[in-house]
Amino acid sequence: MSSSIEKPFYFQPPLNVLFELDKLQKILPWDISISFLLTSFLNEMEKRGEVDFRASGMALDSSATIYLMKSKLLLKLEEPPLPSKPPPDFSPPPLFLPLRYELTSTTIQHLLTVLDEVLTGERLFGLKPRSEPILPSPPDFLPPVDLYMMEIEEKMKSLYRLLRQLVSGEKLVFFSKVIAGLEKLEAIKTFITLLFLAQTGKVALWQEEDSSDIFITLSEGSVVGGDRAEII
Amino acid sequence: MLEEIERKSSELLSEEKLKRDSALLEAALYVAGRPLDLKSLGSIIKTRSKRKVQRLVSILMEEYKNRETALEILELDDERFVLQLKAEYSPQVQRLAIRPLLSKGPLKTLSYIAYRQPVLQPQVVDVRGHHAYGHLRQLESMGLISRERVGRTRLLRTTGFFADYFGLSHDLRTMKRQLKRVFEDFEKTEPEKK
Amino acid sequence: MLEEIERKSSELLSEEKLKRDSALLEAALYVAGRPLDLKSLGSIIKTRSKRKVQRLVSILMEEYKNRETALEILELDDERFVLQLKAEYSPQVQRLAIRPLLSKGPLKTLSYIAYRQPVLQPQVVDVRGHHAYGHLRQLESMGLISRERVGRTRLLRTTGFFADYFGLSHDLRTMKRQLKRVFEDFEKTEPEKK
Repeated sequence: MSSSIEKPFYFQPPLNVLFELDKLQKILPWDISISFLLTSFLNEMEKRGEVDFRASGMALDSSATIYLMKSKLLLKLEEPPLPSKPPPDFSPPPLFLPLRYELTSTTIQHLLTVLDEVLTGERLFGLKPRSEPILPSPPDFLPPVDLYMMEIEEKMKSLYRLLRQLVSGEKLVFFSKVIAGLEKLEAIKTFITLLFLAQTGKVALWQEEDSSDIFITLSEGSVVGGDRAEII
Repeated sequence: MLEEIERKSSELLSEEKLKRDSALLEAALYVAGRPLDLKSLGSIIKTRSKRKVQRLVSILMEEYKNRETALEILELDDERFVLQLKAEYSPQVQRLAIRPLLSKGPLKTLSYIAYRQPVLQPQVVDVRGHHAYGHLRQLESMGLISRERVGRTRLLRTTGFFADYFGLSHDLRTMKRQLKRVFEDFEKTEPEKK
Repeated sequence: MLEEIERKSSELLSEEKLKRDSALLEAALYVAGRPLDLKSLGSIIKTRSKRKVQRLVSILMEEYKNRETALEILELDDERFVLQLKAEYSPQVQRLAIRPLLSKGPLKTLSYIAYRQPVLQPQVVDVRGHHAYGHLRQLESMGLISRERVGRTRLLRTTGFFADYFGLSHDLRTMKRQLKRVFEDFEKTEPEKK
């Protein structure tokens, strides 16, 4: 057993696992039976009649390390297994689209019915049709931008005040209520100011497909930007 | 002598009627642009006799075959008939069709819905990718699929119009069987495309 | 003898080609469902010879006439040809047309463009809302409107196909007058809608 004088018996396999820590890194902890190693180590010492406390301490320390490694692996095993991704579903080839002429049911009457609705909408928003389809050339005199912006801001403030009054507990205001009794031109100006308010996020506008009125809600924490004024 | 004339004139009359009925059926198939069953065809020529309709359409089909034209009348599985362009002419003229035709992507999404229906929207997007949202809108606007709200998502199915358009059965199980056959045929003809 | 065979075979070949070209023209007219001019028809059979197209279509027209069917090919004033249902058959089969050309949203956008054309894109979006961008793409791909670049925006008009579909004049001023007239008549007959 102790063929080598230099090396004590516990440096022989399999006990050497407990004393050469670098070996430990190369072995799977599951392959090590701690109780077997320790029992063999104790038996060997008993047989030899010599008790080496330093070696016993090292064996104890190594056993604890191996035990810790096993525990860690166990914990890892307890983690829920990763769901194995199911194989992608069968994706069939595209269908062949046969070409067929088909008489459609849309007639000029349908076109006119919806045209009536669209023109009503055009009137409601006060969007005068631009008679010239080409972009208008800039006028000789443009009002100073600052002045114009100041004016708009004043208008926005007063419209916002009015909207707050009109809301009074309710959640939304109808645009028709805002422009009730106003001249056409004033109504158009109010609508444009309303769009500016919507653009700064102070109000939100929307409209139902089947209604000609615009609903306005006031947003307290105004958000600037965002596409909130969507007119259908 | 008089009898002979009467017989002849009634024969002529019935031949005239036959020709007109046959033309009416052709008109119906042309206008509909989808498969029509014997009942619908019968209602056009004001008869309830399926046999009569069947006979007339068969004559019409034969006539189209003999003419060797770009068009064909096909009989589908369930006694339905459709007038359409022969597939071989499709590539050269499809750009002239009024409706924007579906490209390969939306057609594949449609195939998947047809095959798996009723199917939840997220499953379709999972398999077909995020482009599928656009496909679904397009397919819905063309009346080929319906999207029913179920909780926070949507349940997708193909429509009756879809079945008609592609000449498939309205019965879901039969349709799926038919589709399976179509897909298998496709794989046979385009094995490299798998 | 050999020469004879060669001549025959080349004759057969050219006859084959003629038949195929004729079928292609029929396919084009069938799929388009609207009048096509000689140029468009020529592009289908890959020829620039208007005479050749004219000759082929004439043969096709004759063939349709002889068949005495529900369909006819007509030549319009401006050298355009259309394959269509004979008017006499229309009332009996009209009810089979169940699909609209467009859903309501895009149709609204189209009607507005027709009425205000030529009109700038921003104006259309102003009136019709942001969904209009999608409508415009659809209308353009269906060949119902054209979008011409003008500076940083686009000028919109309806196309000849639009005029053909709704039976309106190709001349813009005439068309607008027609639209206005029909529209006024229409408003008179549906006063409750106002």
